[in-house]
Amino acid sequence: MNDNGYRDDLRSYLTGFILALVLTLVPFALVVWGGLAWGTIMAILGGFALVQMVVHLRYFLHIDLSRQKREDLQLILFSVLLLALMAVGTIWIMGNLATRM
Amino acid sequence: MRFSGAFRSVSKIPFVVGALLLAACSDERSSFLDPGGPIAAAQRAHLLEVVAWTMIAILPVFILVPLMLWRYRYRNRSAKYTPDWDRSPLLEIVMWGVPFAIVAVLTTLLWKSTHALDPYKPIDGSGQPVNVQVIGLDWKWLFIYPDLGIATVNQFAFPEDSSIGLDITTDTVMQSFIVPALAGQIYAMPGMRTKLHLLADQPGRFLGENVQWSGLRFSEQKFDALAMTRADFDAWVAEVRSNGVALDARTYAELGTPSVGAEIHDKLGTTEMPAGVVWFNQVEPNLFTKVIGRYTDGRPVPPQNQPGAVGYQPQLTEGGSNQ
Amino acid sequence: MTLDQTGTWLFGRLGLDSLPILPAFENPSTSEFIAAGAALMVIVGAIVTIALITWFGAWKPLWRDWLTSTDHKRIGIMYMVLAIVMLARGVLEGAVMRTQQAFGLHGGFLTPEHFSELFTTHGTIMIFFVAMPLIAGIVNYILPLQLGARDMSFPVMNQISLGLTTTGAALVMVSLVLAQFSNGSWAAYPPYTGLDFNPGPGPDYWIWTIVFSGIGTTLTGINFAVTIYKERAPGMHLFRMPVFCWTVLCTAIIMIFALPPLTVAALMLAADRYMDFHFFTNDLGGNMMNFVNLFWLFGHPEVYLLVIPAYGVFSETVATFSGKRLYGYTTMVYATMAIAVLSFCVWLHHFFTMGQSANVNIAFGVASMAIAVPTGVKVYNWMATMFRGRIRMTVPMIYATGFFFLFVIGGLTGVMLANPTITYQVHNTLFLVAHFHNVIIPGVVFGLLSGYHYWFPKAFGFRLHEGWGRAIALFWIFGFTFTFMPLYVLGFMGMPRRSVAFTDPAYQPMMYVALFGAALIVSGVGSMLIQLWVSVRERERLAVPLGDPWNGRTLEWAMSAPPPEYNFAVVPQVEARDDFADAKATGRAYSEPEAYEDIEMPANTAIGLGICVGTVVLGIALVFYIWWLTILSLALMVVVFVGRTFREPAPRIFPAAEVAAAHRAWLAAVRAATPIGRLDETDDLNRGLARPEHPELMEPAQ
Amino acid sequence: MRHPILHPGLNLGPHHGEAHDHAETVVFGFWVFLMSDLIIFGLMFATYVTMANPMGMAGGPGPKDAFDLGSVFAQTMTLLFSSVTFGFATLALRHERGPRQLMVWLVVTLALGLIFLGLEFRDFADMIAKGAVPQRSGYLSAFWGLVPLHGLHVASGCVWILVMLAQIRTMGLVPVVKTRLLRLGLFWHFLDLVWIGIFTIVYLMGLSQ
Ligand code: HEA
Ligand code: HEA
Ligand code: CUA
Ligand SMILES: [Cu+2]
Repeated sequence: MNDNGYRDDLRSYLTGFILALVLTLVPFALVVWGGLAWGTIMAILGGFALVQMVVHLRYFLHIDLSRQKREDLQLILFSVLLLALMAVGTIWIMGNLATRM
Repeated sequence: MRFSGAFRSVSKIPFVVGALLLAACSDERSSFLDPGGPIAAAQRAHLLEVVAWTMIAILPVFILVPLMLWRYRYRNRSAKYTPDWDRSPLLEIVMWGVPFAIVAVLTTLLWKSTHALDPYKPIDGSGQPVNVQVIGLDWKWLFIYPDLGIATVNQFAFPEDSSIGLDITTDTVMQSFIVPALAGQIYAMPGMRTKLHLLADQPGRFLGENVQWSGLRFSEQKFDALAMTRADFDAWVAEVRSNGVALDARTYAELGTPSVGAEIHDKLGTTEMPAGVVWFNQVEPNLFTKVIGRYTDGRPVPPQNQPGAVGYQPQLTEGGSNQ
Repeated sequence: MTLDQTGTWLFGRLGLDSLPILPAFENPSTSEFIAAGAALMVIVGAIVTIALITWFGAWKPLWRDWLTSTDHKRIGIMYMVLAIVMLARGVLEGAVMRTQQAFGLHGGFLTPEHFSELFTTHGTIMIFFVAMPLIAGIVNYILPLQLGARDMSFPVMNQISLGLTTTGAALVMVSLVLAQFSNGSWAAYPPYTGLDFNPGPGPDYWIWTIVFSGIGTTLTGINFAVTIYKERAPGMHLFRMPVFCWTVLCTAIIMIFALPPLTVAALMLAADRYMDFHFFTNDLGGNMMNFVNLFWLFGHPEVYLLVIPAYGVFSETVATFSGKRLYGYTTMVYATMAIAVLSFCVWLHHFFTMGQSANVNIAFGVASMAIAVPTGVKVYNWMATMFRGRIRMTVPMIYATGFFFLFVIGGLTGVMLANPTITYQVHNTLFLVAHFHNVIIPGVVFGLLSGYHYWFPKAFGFRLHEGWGRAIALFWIFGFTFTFMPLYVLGFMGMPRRSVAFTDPAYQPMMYVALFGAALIVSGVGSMLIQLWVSVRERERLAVPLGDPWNGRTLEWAMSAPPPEYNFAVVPQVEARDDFADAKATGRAYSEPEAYEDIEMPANTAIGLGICVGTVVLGIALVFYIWWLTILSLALMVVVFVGRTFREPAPRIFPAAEVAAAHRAWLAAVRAATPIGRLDETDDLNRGLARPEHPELMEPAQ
Repeated sequence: MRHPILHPGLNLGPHHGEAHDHAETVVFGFWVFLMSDLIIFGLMFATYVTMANPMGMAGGPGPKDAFDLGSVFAQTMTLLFSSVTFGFATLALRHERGPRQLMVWLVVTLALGLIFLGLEFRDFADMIAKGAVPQRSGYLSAFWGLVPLHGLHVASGCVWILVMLAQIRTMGLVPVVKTRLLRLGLFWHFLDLVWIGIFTIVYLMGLSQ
């Protein structure tokens, strides 16, 4: 057995879990009991999803900003950059085409 | 719209290759290097400008590469040899700076011309604009003149110096519509409407075609674009009216069956119509919107009702398109 | 079940009428005979190959040394062999198309059906099964050597990638014998390739060819990237890697991120065709523009995937044959990176004419032109590398010269195409065909050929015949010029691409010029075979066993030719950029290490071959709707794959003594040899040991 | 040790010796693979978004007609729990708390994964009953391309857990098994990440129109 840091690790998972739980419950509640303007709801949903993704990355996948772990952070950021180019570009192009045909 | 003096004067530069080759052609003009209207002329001007500007970056390559190969050839012991030299800040600035500056210039040209030549934008002309609806079929083009109540296959006539607004779609696979000497191409897509504007300065005969691979005989999908004086155009319309046949569900279904102009002329045309062309003097109203609507009304279009599809059965569509 | 039903159950829609030999009997015409001949060639070729292997009793070595090998060098060579087999077909198709069009005034000898299949298979083969495997092959061979590594990070996955690429190629070949390949062009736009318009097996062949080889390519990319990140020799930081390795990293990025859009697009098309989905159909909300968008999301980065390693090759050869360091290393790295990232920002320039607004076109047009800046910087850097060098006009340098002149023209026409207003006119015409052959042949092909000449001695231990090499290079340069320059003019004259025939007699003269050019190119390809033959015959005379025939600068030259299986007797300690050049200058080179250690290499495995066979069967089953076989082959592959993970493969061990003996023998040979100067480089004297070329050591002018 | 640095992200820790070393390469490789997969999902999302309009729905059922928010909530919770239980499995592995504890958490995760699949399957059956089949419209094609693709990933994750359970028993916690478990963990958490996108974009945004 190796107890070295076990509790810290456990705490980290549980923190992540609680944060993720909150970040899930709020959007669902919003959609069920909403009452906000459509645009606001969309913005909140998008924002919460992004934050929750960061939470998962940080607490479950252990990606953080410490010096040693840059390599995969860079990989993820680069992938997200390319994905953003592709996805945003696609939506922009197809949206623009849809208005013109 | 009229193009600025700069565009005009550049476009007067003789384009040697183009002129030489085009001289060989018949009276049908098929290239934007021999433009018949302001759009194609501006496109040619833009092409020449781009070539001119890029030469600043390209000519040094052409000149310096042979020079270096000669001067620094292995046997030339008198040339300097610096095997470990691998950087020079000044050179670096030039190497990045010059192409960057050229691209910056080209960007402004691109910006202006793309806005100016937007195919969706009407063109200034002295004549009355004409609207034409174009439907791509396997392997022919149907031109509907909604305001005149006539239609043609593979003959696209219009008055000179008027902005011709085209609404384009297809009732089969994707195609691409172009009259090179007048304006650029735009895709024709099922269930969708794209737009193109063109204008001819003077009367003339121009090649029009589909340049998108759309099946075995797509390379035969060509038509005549005829720019006429207003009077000639009116006479042409009258001729189509008196000599045309009706474009109804039956004839349209026939058009949807794969064939080229000459074949459809044999099927539907009369001797009064030019070779490879069919004239219609009665057009089912809203045919164009109907064709588009068939794909967007939320009902399936099975192959037997789908022009161009394998298993297309015109008889069925006859009933179908009338509902 | 009736007999008929049983037949359908067993064979799906595969029937006797799928064989192309039959139509040739029913309807004897040139076109049908060409198709039947091609089918026969595939069958006869396969039989002859099998017979020859049996005759020479080569099955066992073939199995042991090649098919089950996980050695990156052997995998690299197998990629090249695959590419060259496919190349034969691709070149013939190109030549047949040029001949057809030369006689295409009102007709020609081919039917439109056959012509349409020709350009489809030619495009698909050339991109996916010639250019990409050649690149994968060269990179596989060279990358670990340049990094100072023993192998790729994932040798078994490497084998699987090769297997999947081979599957794609095999399906294209099978389509000659069973039914036909797609005729919807290499871009396969629906709705034309949809079920309504194209119910036959053709587009299905395209789909599975693309999907399998696409997955293989993605895995290759992962392997390259991880190898670069994790397997570099100690001391080789990223900014000490040879520029070629940087270009491989960029290419790997494109393989990893640009192949998924293609896979997605192809699978969506499959869903439409097999399960009546409506991604791209005309009706029920399908939208073919999505396919166009996804395809080019892949298609544009793809062409840079091809050219970036070629840039890398030129970076190596120009520096080596100018006897100089590469000018502007860091600039080169950033320029390459810029090209790779920008390549993901420009895809819309392939459909400027789809109807989107001016602003969208402008954004993508400007991004496309922006690529000219880093590309220009690279060209200027190579020129600066030649500046004050000592240039030897060997074969790779002749290709580089051809590249400088011709590629720049292709780039210029690319910049023209980046302007939407101009593209409105020349899109879909032969101008575009001229543009992309103009960048692919002088760029990619010349780059690969130059790399072929440069690295061949490393891989096989003898040089290629220099005289033939020069003749071939000239054939290519002039052949290219005559074939494709006329197409620019034809494009300006309004001739659409993919036209089987034309009616304007004014096209005729240009067509003849192009045919003449194609004849030169074919002569070039023929001469390549002769050169190979001559070189093999004279391999004793051309041998360079000591391993450094060109006075090379990077680590791959620091070992015997061909290299031992484990590459490096001891993993090198890297101290500089261009480490081997530095080692030769400082006297570090050719020194004996203090100690040798046992070397562990991965054992042979047949998994790659198994996956290849399995996916070929799966592909055929899918194309012909043979569902039981689909399920069976899939299930088998999963079971074998999972089963394999239950035992740990034992590595193969090379004992230290054996390694030491081989290394010492080579070192002794090096000490015994006389180093040669660069003037004798293409001579018999060249045994692969180079004399240093420092200015002060240079012999006086003659 | 050849690589003194910790390899990135989820890891075993230096006291695992050879396995830790080996993980350096294979886990990084797996990350790269996941990023490639991410692009696939991203493009499916983009396609879905471009088709989520009246044109793409072609008069067929839209989100309001087809989805069941309650079930989606249950699925979301199951997946979230399974992420944490997998986390516990990882802790058991990393801190060497013995194969038993590891296997228990893996089994719990597997059970949650199966529950998720069951719920999802029930939703799909409902949709089919309502006529919201992929053959109905481009929009539904995009839905059926995206969400079941995630489901398929979860299903293969479940098979993978089974295989790992078998390997822990037959091979023991040898280095390859450890690094495979690490990669399985990445895979599992990655799928939860994709699910965040699905429940937000497909379900929540769809239902709040
Ligand atoms: C290896 C392959 C390769 C390469 C390297 C390129 C390079 C480029 N390509 Fe090309 N392209 C293709 C392969 C390639 N292309 C293919 C296969 C197609 C068609 C596919 C199909 O439809 O089937 C195509 C189509 C294509 C189109 C679409 C045309 C259409 O369909 O209508 C466009 C439009 O922008 C384009 C642009 C460019 C540009 C701007 C570059 C640039 O990268 C070029 C950069 C290079 C230079 C500019 C020369 C060197 C620079 C200098 C010496 C100095 C600086 C210069 C300036 C400042 C101008 N290409
Ligand atoms: C890598 C890509 C590649 C290459 C090399 C070529 C090479 C050639 N191609 Fe190309 N071609 C395409 C990609 C390529 N093509 C594509 C994508 C299309 C579009 C398809 C479509 O429309 O859908 C096309 C279309 C196309 C057409 C159709 C034009 C039309 O639409 O009307 C024609 C017609 O003549 C043609 C001719 C040729 C000829 C004569 C050659 C030959 O000149 C050249 C022969 C080439 C070689 C012999 C190169 C081989 C050598 C190497 C690669 C290096 C070897 C290295 C080692 C051994 C180490 N091609
Ligand atoms: Cu195609 Cu709109
Ligand atoms: Cu491109």
